[in-house]
Amino acid sequence: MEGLHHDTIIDPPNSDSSENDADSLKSVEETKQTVDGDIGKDFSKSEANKLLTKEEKLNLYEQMIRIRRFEERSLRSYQQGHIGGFLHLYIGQEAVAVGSVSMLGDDDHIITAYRDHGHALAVGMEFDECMAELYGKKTGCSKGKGGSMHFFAPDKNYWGGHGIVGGQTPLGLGIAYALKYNKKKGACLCFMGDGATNQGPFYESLNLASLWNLPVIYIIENNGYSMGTAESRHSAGDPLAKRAEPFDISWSVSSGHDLFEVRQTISDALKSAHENSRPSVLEIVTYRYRGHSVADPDQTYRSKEEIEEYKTNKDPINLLKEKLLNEGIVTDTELKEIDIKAKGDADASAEFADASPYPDPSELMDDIYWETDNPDNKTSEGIMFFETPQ
Amino acid sequence: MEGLHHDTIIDPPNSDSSENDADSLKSVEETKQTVDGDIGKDFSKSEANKLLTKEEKLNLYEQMIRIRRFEERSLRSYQQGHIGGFLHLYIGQEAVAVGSVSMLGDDDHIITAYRDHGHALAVGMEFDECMAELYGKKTGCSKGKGGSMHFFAPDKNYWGGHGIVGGQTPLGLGIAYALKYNKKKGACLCFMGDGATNQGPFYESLNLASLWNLPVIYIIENNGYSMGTAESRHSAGDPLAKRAEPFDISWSVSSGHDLFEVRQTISDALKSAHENSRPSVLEIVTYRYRGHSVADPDQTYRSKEEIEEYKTNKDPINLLKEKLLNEGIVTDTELKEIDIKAKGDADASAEFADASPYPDPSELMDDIYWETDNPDNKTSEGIMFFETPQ
Amino acid sequence: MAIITYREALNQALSEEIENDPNVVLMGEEVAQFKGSYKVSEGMLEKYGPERVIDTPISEAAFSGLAVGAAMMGMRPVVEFMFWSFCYVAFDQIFNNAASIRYMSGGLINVPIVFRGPANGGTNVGATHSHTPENFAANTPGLKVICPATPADAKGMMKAAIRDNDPVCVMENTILYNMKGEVPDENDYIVPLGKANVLKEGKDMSIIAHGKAVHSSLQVAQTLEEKHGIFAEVLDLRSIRPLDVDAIIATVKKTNRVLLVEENKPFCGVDSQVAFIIQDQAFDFLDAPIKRISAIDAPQAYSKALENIQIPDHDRILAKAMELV
Amino acid sequence: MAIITYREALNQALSEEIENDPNVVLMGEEVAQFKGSYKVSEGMLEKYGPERVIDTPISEAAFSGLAVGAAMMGMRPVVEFMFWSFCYVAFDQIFNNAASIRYMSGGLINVPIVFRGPANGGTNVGATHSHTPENFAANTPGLKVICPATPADAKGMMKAAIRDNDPVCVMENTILYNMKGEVPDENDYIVPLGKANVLKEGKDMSIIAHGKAVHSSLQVAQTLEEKHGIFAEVLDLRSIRPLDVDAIIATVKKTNRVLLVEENKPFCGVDSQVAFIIQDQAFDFLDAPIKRISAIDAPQAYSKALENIQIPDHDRILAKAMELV
Ligand SMILES: Cc1ncc(C[n+]2csc(CCOP(=O)(O)OP(=O)(O)O)c2C)c(N)n1
Ligand SMILES: Cc1ncc(C[n+]2csc(CCOP(=O)(O)OP(=O)(O)O)c2C)c(N)n1
Ligand SMILES: [Mg+2]
Ligand SMILES: [Mg+2]
Repeated sequence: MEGLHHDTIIDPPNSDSSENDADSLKSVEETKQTVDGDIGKDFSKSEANKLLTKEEKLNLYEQMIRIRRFEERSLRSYQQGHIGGFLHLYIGQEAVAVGSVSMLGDDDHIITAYRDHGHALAVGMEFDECMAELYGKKTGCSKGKGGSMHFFAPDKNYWGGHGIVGGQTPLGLGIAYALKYNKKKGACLCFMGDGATNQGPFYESLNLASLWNLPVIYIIENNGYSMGTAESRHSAGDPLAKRAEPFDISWSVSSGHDLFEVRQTISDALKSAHENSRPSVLEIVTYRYRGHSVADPDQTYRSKEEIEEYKTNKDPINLLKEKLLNEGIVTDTELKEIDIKAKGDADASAEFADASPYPDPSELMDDIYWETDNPDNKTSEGIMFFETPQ
Repeated sequence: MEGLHHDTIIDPPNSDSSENDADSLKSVEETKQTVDGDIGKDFSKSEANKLLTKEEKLNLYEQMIRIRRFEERSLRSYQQGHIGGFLHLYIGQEAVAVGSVSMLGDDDHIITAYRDHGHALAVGMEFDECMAELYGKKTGCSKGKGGSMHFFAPDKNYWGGHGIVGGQTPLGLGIAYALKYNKKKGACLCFMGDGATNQGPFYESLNLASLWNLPVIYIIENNGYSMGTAESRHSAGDPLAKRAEPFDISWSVSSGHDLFEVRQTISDALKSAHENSRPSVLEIVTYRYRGHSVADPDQTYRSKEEIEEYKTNKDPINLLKEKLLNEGIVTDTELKEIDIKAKGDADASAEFADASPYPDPSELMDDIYWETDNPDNKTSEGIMFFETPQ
Repeated sequence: MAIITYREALNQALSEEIENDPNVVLMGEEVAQFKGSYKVSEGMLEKYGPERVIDTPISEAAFSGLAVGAAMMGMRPVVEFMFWSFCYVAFDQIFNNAASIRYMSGGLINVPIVFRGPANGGTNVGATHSHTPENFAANTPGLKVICPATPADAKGMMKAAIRDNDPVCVMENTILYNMKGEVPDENDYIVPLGKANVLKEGKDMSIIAHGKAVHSSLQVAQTLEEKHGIFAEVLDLRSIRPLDVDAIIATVKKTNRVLLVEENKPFCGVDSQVAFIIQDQAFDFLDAPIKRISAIDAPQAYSKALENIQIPDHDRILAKAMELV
Repeated sequence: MAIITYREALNQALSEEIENDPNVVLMGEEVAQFKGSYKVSEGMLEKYGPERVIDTPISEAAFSGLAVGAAMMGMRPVVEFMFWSFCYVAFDQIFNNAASIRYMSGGLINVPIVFRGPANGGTNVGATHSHTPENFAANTPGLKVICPATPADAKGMMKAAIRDNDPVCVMENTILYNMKGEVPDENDYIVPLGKANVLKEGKDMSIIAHGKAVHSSLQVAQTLEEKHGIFAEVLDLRSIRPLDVDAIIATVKKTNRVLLVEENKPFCGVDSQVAFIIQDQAFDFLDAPIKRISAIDAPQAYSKALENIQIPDHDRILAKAMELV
C-alpha cells in the first residue's frame, strides 16, 4: 500500500511526564503498552468493555450500521440532485465515532470537522433532522443553513461540524476550558483528520492544553489521506500523534477498525482528563471507502485494491458482527433486522426531508445575531443589515 | 531563577533519523553529545573554531562590542526623543548573531524578527544607515519606512527584520526553497524568539521543511522571556527545540553566551543543510539585559539579581574577552581601542542620523508597488492610489 | 462624575463586568502579571486573580478560538489583542468561527464574546502594527464593531459590548488611552451600541467621524467656526455595525454638505459605506459631493515625518472642509 | 481563436507562463497529482513535473509565506487557494508580508507573486467557504486585485498577473469555470490590469459589475432592452485595484444613472468605494442616487432556497434597475 505509512501500530511514546499528572499518564501508557504488545488483542474483554451487556453491544452495532445506511442513502439523494454543496461521507470510519461517543458521560462534549454525520448520529441526533439538513430544509438541525459540514446539537453536547480544516481545534480547547472553569468533571473530544495536523492552530492549541491543564482530547482520525494526498506526502515524521510529545502531552496510536479498542483508548484518555485535567492526543487509524467528498472521482491517489482490502479485512461493522456472532450472543437474524430497520429509517428520513419545506426567504436574516432574533430584548440601536431580501 | 527552565542544557534527542540524511544527523548528534557531555567545554578548539586567526577572533569581538555600543547609543537617542515607535534591544544576545553570521557562506541567507539590530550589523550593515533608520530618516536602510523592526539588506543576504511574531518563519522557509530550487548549496538561517515558538505557522513550516527537505535552520534565541512572560508560563514541555522532533528534524540546545559554541552549532547545522538539504532547529540559550522594548519598565517579571547574575557571569562579550586575554593573543589596550572606536562610530552615526533629512512627504507613495516606482515600465492602467498627499 | 482617562474607563468597565458576572474573564498577552502592555488591565490580576485575568502565550489563533469555544458554552470572554493588527494571525477564528457559528447552527449557539484592543496608526510602529480593521469586521455579518472615542464611551460601550449576546469587536486607540474626560461611576452606565452622538451642533456642514478622527474633526470644526464663521456639525459614529443611519441622515438633511473623516485606509474604508448610504438616502439633500478624508493610501510608514502626513490631521481635514463651502 | 472554457483558459495561462519563465511555479493543495480540486491544473504535473507543479499539505499560512519568501528571492510563485476563503488562515502572510515588505524595506525587495483561486458564493458550500475578499485585498495598499469574468480575461489577466512585479490576487469563480468563450491562442495575449471593459453600449443607465455579476448584469441589460426599451451600458471592472476610474466616470457621464452590482457583502463591499468615487467625481452628472445590489447581508447560507436569494440574480437586479428609471 504505497504511500501509506499510517496503518502500523508503533512503539509507545516515552513522553516525559510532568509532575502533577504522573498517575494518569501512567494509566494511558500502560494501555499503550498493551496495545503494542498485542496487535491482535481482543479488546472486548478489556476494562472498558468487559461489562458490556448483550443489549449494549447490539446497540453499538446498531449505531454503526445506522450511520452507514444513513450515509448510503444520503449519497443516493445527492446523486438524485436533492443535496448540494459538499457531502463528505464517513463510511468505513464508524467505529471511531460510535466507540468514542459511547464512553462519554453527561459532562463530556464533542466537536469535529466537516466529516460530521457519524459523530452527529452517534450523539443521538435523529435521521430526519440530519437528512433534512442535507436537503437544505427548514426542518434540518441547522434549519438548512449549515448543510453537511455543519450539524450541531448543543443539547447533546455536540458542538459541530466545522468546515475550515483545523479550525475546530481551538474551539475544542475552549469547550474544555469552560468545563474546567465551571468545575465540571468533563472533557471535550475534538476530532480531526490526519491532514488537519498540518494546520498551525492545532499546535498552538496543544501548547495551551498542556500549559493550562485542559481536559481536551484530540482524536486524529487517520484515514491515510488528506483529500487526495497520502499521509506520507503531507506529513513528515511518524506517527502523527507523536506531535503531542514535545508539549508533554500523552499520546497513542490505536486501531479504529475495532470498536472495542476505540472504547478502551477513549476510556483511558477520559480518565486522565477527568482525574487530572490532562489533555491527550489519540491517533486512531481508520479508512474511508468513499472519495474525499462526493465530488472526488477517487481515481488519482489510491487503488481499488487498497479499498477492497480494507472492506474485506478491516471493516469495523463486519469485524464487530463477526465478534458478536462468534461470541454466540446474537443471531444473524437479529443483526439483519437491525439493518433492515436502519435502511427503512434512512429511506423514511429521505422522504421526510423531501416532503419538508425549504426555509422561507424571510428566514435568511434569522440566526445571524441573537439580538435581531430577540427584538424584545434588543439593547442596541441603529441598522444591523445593509442588504436584505425585499 | 524562578520560572526559568530555559537555561539548562538537556539530554541529546534520540530523534529518529530519516533514511536519506543519516550522515548529517549523525554529525549534528555527535556535537550534541559533546555539548552535553561537557558543559564547560572550551569550544574555541572545536572544528569550527580551531583555525581562527588572531585577526579573525578580534574581528568577532569587535563585531559584538560594536553591536552593543550601537544599541546603547540608540537607547540614549530614544530617551532624547529622536527615535519613536518600538526599540527592541539585543544587548546580551550578541554572540548569537555574530557567531551565526560568521559561519555563513556566499549562498547562505538570514532572516529574523523585530529584535534585528544585531543580525543587521553582523551581516555588515553600516551604523549610519541603521541609526538613520531608527531616526526615521531618508538615509536609513529602509528610507525611514521600516524603523527598528524592519532593517533589510538583500545585497548582504539579509531579508529583515519582521514585526509579526513568527511571521518570518514561513518566509525563511521560502528563502530556503528558492535556494534549493536554484540548485544553490546554501541555507537560510531563520531566527526567532522563545515566545515565537507558540505561533502556529512555525509548525506548519517545520512540517514543510522536513517533508520537502529544505535547507532552513530555525534558531530559537531563547532569552527566557516572551515580553514579560517567562518560558515556563508560555510553553509546555522542555526544551523548546524538541518541538522539531516529531517532524523528524534534527535539533539541539546550546549556549549562546559562548561565541565559539554558537559557531560550532551553526557549522554543524549548515553542513546538514548544505550536504543533505536537511532543516534543523537550534535552540540557543541567551539572555537580554534590557526590557522587552524600551517601553517595558521591566519591573514585573524578573529580578534585578537575575539580570546582574547574567551580566556578571555569562556576558558573551566578557566571556570572549577573558578567553582572548587568557590565550594571551590580545592585550587589554587592543580591546579598549576597539571599544573606543565602536563608541565613537556609534556617536558619529547618531550625528549622521540627526543631520540627515526626513523623507519628503512626496516619498510616502514610493516603494509601495514596483510598478508605480517604475512608471516607464508600467504595464497596467487605472488608478492605484485612492488618497494621496496633496 | 469623576474625571478619568480612557484607559481607566476601560479598566472600570472590565472590572465592573468581571464583578457583575462570574462568566466574564479577560485574557490576552501580558494582561495579568505585566498589567497589560498598555496598562489597561492594571491592578486586575491582584483584584480578581489568575482565573479571571489570564496571561496567554503568543498564540492569537488558539486563544481567540478558545474564547469562542468557551463563549459557545456560555462564558463571556473578553479577548485582548495587544494590537488589533494581530487579528491577522487569528482571522479565521474571529471572522469565521465567532461570526458564523450562530448562523451555521441555525441559531442554536450564541457567541457572546468581546475582542478588544487598539486599532490605530499614528505611533510610528510601522505597517504591520497599524491596521484598522473595523471595515473588515463590519463587512462580516455576525460581528458587531464599535470604536469608542471618549472615556465615557469607552466605559459605557465596553460594558454594553460585554453584556451583548453577540460577538463585538471593540477597537480602541493607543493615542486615546491617556485622554481624560468625565465618566459616570455607576455600575449601570451603559452606552448602547448603534447610537451616534452629535458632539457639536452646526448648520453649514456635517463632519462625520469615528475613533480618534472625531477629535481632529472637533478641532477643525472649532477652526471653521472661529476663523471662517462656518458652523460644522460633528457626528461621532461610535458604532460601525450597528450603524446609526438615522443620525447620519438627520445631520445631512440639516446641513446638506458632508465631510467624512476616518483613519482607515480609503479603498472600502468605513466611510465608503457611509458615503454610499448618504447619497442613497439623502441624494436630494446634498448640495455638493460628499468629501472624504482617510489615511493616505500607503502601508503605514514608520518615520514620523511620513506618518504625520498619513493620518488625517487638522490641516488636511480643514483644507477638505473648505472645498465643501 | 479557439473556444475554450474559463478553466482551460486559466490552464493555458499558467502553462504558458511556466514555459516562458523558469521562475514560475504553481503550488497549492491538490494541484498536482489530483489535477486541482477544480481541475484548473489538469495535465500540468505530467507536463512540467513536480518541481513546477507542487502539492502542498493543508498549511496555507506556511505555503503562502514560503511563496512570499521565494518571491523575495526572485522566483514568481503562483499560489492556488482551493478557495480564497482559506486566505483567512493565511491572512498575515498575504495582507502583511506580501503587501508590506516592499514598503517596509524602502523598495529594496520585490514580491512578484500571484495568489489565485475561486472566491464566490452560489454553490451551497456555506458561510466559511463562500467569502469574497476582493474588498479586503483592495483595501490593502501593496496588493493588486483582479476578478476576470470571461475566459479571454481569465487567460489574459492571469498572464498579466504572473508577469507583474507586484503581488496580485486573482479571484476566480467556480461557477465560471465551465463557461466557454473565444480565447486568443497567442502566448503574448495579455489583458492589462486596471482596464475596465464596456461589454454592452447603452445610454440610459450604467450597470457596473465585476466577476460573475457581470453576466447577470448583461442578462438584465438584455431584458431591459427587450422588455422595456431601456438601453443599459454594462461595464465590467475586471480589475479592482488598480481601478479604471476613467472608464467608470465616462460611462456615468454618458448615462447619468448608475447601478452597481456585486456578489460581495454590502458593508464596505467594492461597490461602496465605486459609489463614493462616482459621486465625488461625477456628482453633477447623476440624475438619481447610485443604486447598489450586493449579496444579502447574512453569512452565506447552505440551503439553495436561501442562497439563491442571497446572490444577486436577474430579477433582483432588474427590480433595482427599474427603480433607477
Ligand atoms: C483551511 C482549509 N484548507 C483547505 C480546506 C479544503 N479541505 C477540506 S477537507 C481537506 C482534507 C482534510 O483531510 P483530513 O484532515 O485528513 O480529513 P479527512 O477528510 O480525511 O476526514 C481539505 C484540503 C479546508 N476546508 N480548510
Ligand atoms: C502575532 C504577534 N503577537 C504579538 C506581538 C507582540 N509582541 C512582540 S514581541 C513579543 C514577545 C516575543 O517574545 P520572543 O519570541 O521570546 O522574542 P524576544 O522578544 O524575546 O526576542 C510580543 C508578544 C507581535 N508582534 N505579533
Ligand atoms: Mg484524512
Ligand atoms: Mg524571548
